[in-house]
Amino acid sequence: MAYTPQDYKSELKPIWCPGCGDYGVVQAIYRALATIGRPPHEIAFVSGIGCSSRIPGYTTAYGFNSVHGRALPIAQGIKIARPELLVLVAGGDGDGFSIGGGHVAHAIRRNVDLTYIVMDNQVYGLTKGQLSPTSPRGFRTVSSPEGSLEDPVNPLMYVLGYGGRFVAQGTPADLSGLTQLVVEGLRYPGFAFINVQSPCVTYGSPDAQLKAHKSSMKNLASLGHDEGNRLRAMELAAEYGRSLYTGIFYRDPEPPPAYEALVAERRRALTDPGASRERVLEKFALR
Amino acid sequence: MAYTPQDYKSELKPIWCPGCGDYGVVQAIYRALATIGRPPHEIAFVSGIGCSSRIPGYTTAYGFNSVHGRALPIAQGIKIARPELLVLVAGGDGDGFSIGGGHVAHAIRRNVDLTYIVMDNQVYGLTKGQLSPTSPRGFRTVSSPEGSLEDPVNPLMYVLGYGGRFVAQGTPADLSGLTQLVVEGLRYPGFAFINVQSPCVTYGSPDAQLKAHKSSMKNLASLGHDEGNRLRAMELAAEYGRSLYTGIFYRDPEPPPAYEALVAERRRALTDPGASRERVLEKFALR
Amino acid sequence: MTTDLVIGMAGAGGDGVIAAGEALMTAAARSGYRAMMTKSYGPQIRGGESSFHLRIATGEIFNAGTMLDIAVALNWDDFLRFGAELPVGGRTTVVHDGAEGAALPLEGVSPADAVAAPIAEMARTSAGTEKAKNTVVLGLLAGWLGLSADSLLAGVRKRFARKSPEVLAGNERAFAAGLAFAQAHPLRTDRRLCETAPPPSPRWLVDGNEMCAAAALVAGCEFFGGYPITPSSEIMHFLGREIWRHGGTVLQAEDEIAGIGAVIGASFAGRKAMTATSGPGMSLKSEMLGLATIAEVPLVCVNVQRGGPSTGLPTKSEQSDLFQAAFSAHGDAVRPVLAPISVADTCRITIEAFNIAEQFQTPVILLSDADIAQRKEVIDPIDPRAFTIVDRRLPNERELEHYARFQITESGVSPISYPGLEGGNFLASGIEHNERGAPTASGEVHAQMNEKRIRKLAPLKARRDLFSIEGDRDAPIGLVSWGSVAGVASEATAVARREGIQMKLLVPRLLYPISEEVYEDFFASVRAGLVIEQSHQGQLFRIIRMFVDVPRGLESLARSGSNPITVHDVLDRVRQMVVAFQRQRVPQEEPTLG
Amino acid sequence: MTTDLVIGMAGAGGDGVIAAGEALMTAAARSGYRAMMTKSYGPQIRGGESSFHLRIATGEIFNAGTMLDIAVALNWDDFLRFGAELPVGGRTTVVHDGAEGAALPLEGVSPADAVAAPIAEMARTSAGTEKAKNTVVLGLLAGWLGLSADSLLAGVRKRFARKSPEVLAGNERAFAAGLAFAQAHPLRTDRRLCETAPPPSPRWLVDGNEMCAAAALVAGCEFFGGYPITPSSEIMHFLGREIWRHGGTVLQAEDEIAGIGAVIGASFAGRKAMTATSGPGMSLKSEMLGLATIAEVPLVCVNVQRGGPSTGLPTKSEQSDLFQAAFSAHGDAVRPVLAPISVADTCRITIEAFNIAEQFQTPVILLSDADIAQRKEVIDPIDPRAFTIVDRRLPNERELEHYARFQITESGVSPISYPGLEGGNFLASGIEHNERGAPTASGEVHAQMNEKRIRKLAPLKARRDLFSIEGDRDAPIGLVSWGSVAGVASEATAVARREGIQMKLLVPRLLYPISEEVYEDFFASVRAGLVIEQSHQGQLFRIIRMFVDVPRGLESLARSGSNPITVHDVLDRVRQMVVAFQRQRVPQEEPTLG
Ligand SMILES: Cc1ncc(C[n+]2csc(CCOP(=O)(O)OP(=O)(O)O)c2C)c(N)n1
Ligand SMILES: Cc1ncc(C[n+]2csc(CCOP(=O)(O)OP(=O)(O)O)c2C)c(N)n1
Ligand code: SF4
Ligand code: SF4
Ligand SMILES: [Mg+2]
Ligand SMILES: [Mg+2]
Repeated sequence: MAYTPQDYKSELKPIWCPGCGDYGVVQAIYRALATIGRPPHEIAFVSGIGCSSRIPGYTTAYGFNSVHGRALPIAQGIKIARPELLVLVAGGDGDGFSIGGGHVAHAIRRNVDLTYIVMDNQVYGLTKGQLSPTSPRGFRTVSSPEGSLEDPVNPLMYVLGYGGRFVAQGTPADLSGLTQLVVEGLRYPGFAFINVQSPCVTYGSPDAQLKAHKSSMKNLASLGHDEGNRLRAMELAAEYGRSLYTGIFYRDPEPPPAYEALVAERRRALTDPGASRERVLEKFALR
Repeated sequence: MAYTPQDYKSELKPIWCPGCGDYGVVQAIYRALATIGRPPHEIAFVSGIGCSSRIPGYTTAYGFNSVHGRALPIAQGIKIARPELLVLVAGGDGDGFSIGGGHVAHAIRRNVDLTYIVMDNQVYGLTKGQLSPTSPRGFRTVSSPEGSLEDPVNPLMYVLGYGGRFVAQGTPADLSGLTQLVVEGLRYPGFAFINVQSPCVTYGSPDAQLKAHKSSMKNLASLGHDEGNRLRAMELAAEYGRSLYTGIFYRDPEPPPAYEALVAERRRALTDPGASRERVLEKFALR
Repeated sequence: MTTDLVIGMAGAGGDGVIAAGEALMTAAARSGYRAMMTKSYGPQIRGGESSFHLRIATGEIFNAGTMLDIAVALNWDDFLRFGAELPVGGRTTVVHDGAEGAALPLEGVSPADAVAAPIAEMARTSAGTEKAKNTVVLGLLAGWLGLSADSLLAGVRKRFARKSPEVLAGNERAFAAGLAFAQAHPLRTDRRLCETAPPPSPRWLVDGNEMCAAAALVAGCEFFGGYPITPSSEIMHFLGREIWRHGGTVLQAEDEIAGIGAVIGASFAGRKAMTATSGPGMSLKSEMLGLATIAEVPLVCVNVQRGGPSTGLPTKSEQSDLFQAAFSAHGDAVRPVLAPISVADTCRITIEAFNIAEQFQTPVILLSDADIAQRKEVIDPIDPRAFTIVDRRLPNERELEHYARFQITESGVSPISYPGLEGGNFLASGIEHNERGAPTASGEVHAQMNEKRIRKLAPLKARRDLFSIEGDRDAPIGLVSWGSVAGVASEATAVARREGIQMKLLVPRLLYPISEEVYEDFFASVRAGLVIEQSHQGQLFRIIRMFVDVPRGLESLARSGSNPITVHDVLDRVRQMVVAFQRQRVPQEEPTLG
Repeated sequence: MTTDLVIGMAGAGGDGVIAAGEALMTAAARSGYRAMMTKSYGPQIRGGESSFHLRIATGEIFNAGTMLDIAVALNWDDFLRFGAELPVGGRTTVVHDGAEGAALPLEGVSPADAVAAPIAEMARTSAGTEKAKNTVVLGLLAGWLGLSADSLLAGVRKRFARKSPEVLAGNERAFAAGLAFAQAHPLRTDRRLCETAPPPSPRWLVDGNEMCAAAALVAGCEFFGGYPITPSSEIMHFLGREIWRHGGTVLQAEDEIAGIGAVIGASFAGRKAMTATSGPGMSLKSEMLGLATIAEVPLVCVNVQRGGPSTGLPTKSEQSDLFQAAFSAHGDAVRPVLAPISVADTCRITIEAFNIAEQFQTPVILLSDADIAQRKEVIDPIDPRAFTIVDRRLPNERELEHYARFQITESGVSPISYPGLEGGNFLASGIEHNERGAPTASGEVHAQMNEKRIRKLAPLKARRDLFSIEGDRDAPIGLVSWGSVAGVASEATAVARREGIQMKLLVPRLLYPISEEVYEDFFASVRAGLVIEQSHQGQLFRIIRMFVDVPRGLESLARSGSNPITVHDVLDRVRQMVVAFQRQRVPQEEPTLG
């Protein structure tokens, strides 16, 4: 049976601000899911808290709009428990790289087969416009009326530094490009990270809006970038905040088995067909 | 007044296992502090929890043996509150890169002037031998009887990825080298990170003991490494776990002002000599 | 004419409903009225529905009132979304836009009292845009309430001063149109406010979060570390603007744990420090609160309560974090919990929180709630010099000779040094430690230290000034209430007493530890009563019972957040109690047979 | 001859003290004795002092005893470090190394009963190394206690089988030397154990953590996510070895938050899942526990309690996390809290924890403590088929047609689907939601959902099988105790009743929610009593009071961790109560004048 994007659109009406970049992201997700074609009930979609984290509610799937910063641990639990599911994770820049920042490295080094989409708007949308970890130095917000004093996080560089094997960036300003990235991420057998420059029209800076993206974005493929070159990917990633590259920064051409595959292998190796749960206690008998 | 290493040795007797690498680390710290020569009461020494995190107790200073993984936030609070102090932070690989891993990036991008020493023994010492985030893939422990299934954290690479401006590695197998690194770290005007390969004699793997270090360590300076080359530093850091480089991987030759300096500047700019705390409330008067 | 009026208004996001409420409030305050306003929004960041609920009165106000005297619906859809937050009844004058038809989609209101005003049309005709609807409403209300048109118009002018002259002129016309309509269609006379005299000095207009932040500065706060969360973020915002001027710092940390971590560091370094958050952040801070308790690090941790559990109802007020405030972290510990009852009270209680933290070297939890934090009040000026500011007990020279940071003193309070002080160095730790700070696993030392850490707080319980009592000293009916809901209990007490019911009310600001004595004294005459609070479980009611033998007739009046507890609800229950007494009295008076 | 003997031994890290204790225990168990052993260590990882406290008896044992009958000090320094954990008294036979001199650095012991054995010397002479000291002690005790030398020697042989033949032979000689010394220097005859018959089938030797992990597997646990922490880590270690065989997974997460996060994910995905930690980890998990409560995700969260607050006393047992278990996270919530009282009980209660979690779709907190977790017990075999295993209530086909995950049913329990089930998809969330899972800010829905989430647990309170009662049904004296300390209360009850005191004991396994009915029934006859627990604050005592009107004479017997509560302490207080009764009775019996 073939699916259409419409099949993944839930009955909840988005309450994002008119013009919010996240509308484009959810469209790209609907389309990508239709391309992949897994039935909605075989998809788990996990998020944290934030404007962006509302996205599972707008998608027909098993959704989990959890708590701020904890989408990745929950998603890993789901995927390990049911490797047959397609597991998507999404959230904001604050959710992923501020409060949730401690989980990213471990999800990557475990290499659980998840696709993690960060809607990076360089601001805290839901709490009404404070500094986010990706806000540029000097950015003025309600929580930094005189401008921030710290360097921003570079999500692309971090993930590459963690050994990420699929690292991409998109923008809803290029919806079909973004859709394709999500498709590639979902197809990648292992942890895939997609940073989406998804403008906040209400609190975001004017030069981070869709219009600006349209004029500034540079497609990596058309620049001739070699997806298999990690060091070059890092050099390009270092330009985060200055250049808006879209496409795949890095894709490990030889993906190792994902974590849940190793788990399955270990289970196979250790499973003792005679082992019954009821007899576990007998270990304690003095012999 | 000149200080001797002995002046920084506290009255508490270390209860580390005989032969533990941490004995060497604390010696290096005593010596480095004597070289720097700040009186003990002007030093704050913060740690988390772990065998390694006992180290402030063995040092004459204002010590804070806090909770697992939270040394960095506490240390930042201290340094921002009293920039005139010398603030040292130390702890284990688990403390720093597992439970505390979410704080490292932010301490670095804030660039508070701290010296952070991780005693990396690739295992959980205090809790008796479980996997640590830096344990090599396949490492067998009480918590991974069949071997770990995930790639280790690479502390050097992470810190470089975070934009760390002073990144070094040492081992108590080269005590004077380690002492010198601590001195350089303390002198560096900004966040400095020193990864110390500090063997756990009780649970650590045999090839991570002092004897092995002595034969395998390679000094970066004598290899002709250029401290100012961040990309080259990353390439060398990528060998973490395979090659034991000691010395300074990267030192930003042009350190920007540290966070607390920016704070001081902002205060100067904003301080209103007429502003009295008592009159703050008057803002609320309807005029 | 009336001395007390409750107005509610709702509309869509762009309608400027809140701005209208603030304009009304400001004009009222200038003319000498008291006022209190709560706001409520839909879940959208932009474009969602919004509403205000404003009470204006000639005398003191303890709560924002419940039932609306005047309800203004810019459109019905948005108005109805607020349900019980904008309650209308038989006595409500409903003002709605005639364009939506004459029918009222409301039950129990009197159609005769409804006014179908062509609000949108007046805005279009006068100002050329529906955006001026809120200005039309200001004109309407100026006319109907008798609020100073000059003052309101001055507000409108100020608001649009920065816009184009056309916009300003349009709004002036819109205001005039509204005013004219009101004059042409007068309401019942009891919708008109009695006149008041302007106050001797200008009153203040402030909300709870601003007050909390400002009071922290008065108390000497030098460091704030926090992480944004509704409905507490404005505390950080205020301090982020102000604290620098006083030599302090605000740190927006990477999460709540780091926020309180930095606060612990700053306080260890000798600075008064604070963090602020709401439920989810409080849960994350538990471990650090335990650390501050055992390491005896002073700090203030504000929890602006919202609906829980978990993310719950982020924008609605609730008082359901009291259990957590008292018992969140593992191990035996007592952390003082304070709660203000109003915006003005937030000033004193915030300063107390700092004083108690510093005096007793303990984390103090300041339990505010979304209602107090977000509501605006017109209050009398507060003289900050009336407050004593307490600083920590530094070691003296003799004590520094053989400094024992955790010395077991008679009071349980030990001398506390700070990095930089010669001779004062010690090891702070979360591990149990002896008097000099050395880690220990001794059961004996642990017992002594537990005892010391809890004993040192004993004087707190004797602080009668952290409780207020209203009403008849020996009344058989006693109410207890706290936080934003206390104002409802207070008004109910006044009304009941006017009805001739003997009763009294206890309002603790110190919620934990429980002061057995204060409650026992209060309960001595009480045979029946209520503990009134905004939670499902009636948390204070339960905590009091832990430590105090309460009167048999003491009951809980508790309700989940966003379900208002009204003066009427309280009176209902009180009246039932009175009836029950009367019934009980009869058999008592019968002659005993046998 | 005696039916019951308590032995304590202490030495330095390398002395093999624990190995000796385990050897004794095993030999005793094989011969048909019951036994219980607690271990205690210094703070060092290696080389620190260590000790065991072992009770051997012919009948059932409820606690590890207190006062030692035989104390073995390999050296005084190490022995004395254990203080109240190895209590000696007038009746204690003290065995020490003669090389340290004859003087006993102990108060209150009888020097006549002391044996200065040349332990180190015997080891050196027989085995050529002091490492064999513990084997010498085994020989000594085999001789003195009358434990089967064959059995002990078999144990020694097994232990050294993998070492060189010389080491093995040396230890055999060391054992013989000890045995010979004992035969040459007999102790008082009441140090000799009465004989027992070997049990029909082999007994089990197991500690609480192992039992908890194994029982989780029996209950159907398929996923464990956790982070190491003393004294709970062995649960993860056990499962890390075993769960794979049953198709499950253990994940060592990056911290406690991620650990429970993964557990929530796995359970959402339809698998029974568990996490385990101790105090600091519990504090970190608070927010996630709140999420699981509102999202109605079943899970078991084990807290092996240690001394708090904060890092506290990581290696010592305490029962001070009960307040936290009941009230940690923000918002109105009830999370069931269960506590086993022994190693054997841990089996049933762990399975109950899973059953309750799955049946009621709730996180369940299993409060173990370091004592139970780390102590070894000889227990009777448990038949796992005796337990019912409960699975979650999946939606049926009709329900899947218009699936409402959070349907407000009569029981409050809603049908729960899992990803992969067609038609069952829904949005789980920490935000308040309606029956279909859609986020809401409605106060009305919030109140209904709070009510549903709490109501669904009501049947729990009627579960009398989660309580045990011993003693005289209508006794005027009633004890309540829980967790590891309940065994002390149990023995005290038996002793007091033998003395003719009418009393009874209630031991809840369900600590929260409080079952008002069970307590009220129990207290009906009670005029005085004690709630006995290992905490400074007497936490269960306080929580009972929250919900139950307790008898006036109910008091708390509570003590910080690592300060043993003994049978003697309980009896003391009970006897005082009896005396007080007698005094009260006199005036009552006086003729009433006037
Ligand atoms: C533990 C916790 N801390 C804080 C919050 C408040 N909060 C909700 S969303 C958010 C940040 C939103 O920013 P981001 O993650 O970038 O998402 P966006 O709204 O920009 O899409 C914060 C701080 C919370 N809900 N829970
Ligand atoms: C919140 C919390 N989680 C877990 C622990 C238990 N714990 C103490 S130290 C430690 C890890 C020790 O490893 P590492 O940080 O590498 O230090 P090391 O002992 O190896 O020096 C753990 C898991 C704790 N004390 N607190
Ligand atoms: S506040 Fe920003 S991120 Fe949130 S919905 Fe509006 S535009 Fe989008
Ligand atoms: S366990 Fe390892 S890290 Fe800990 S003190 Fe011993 S050798 Fe050092
Ligand atoms: Mg954002
Ligand atoms: Mg380590």
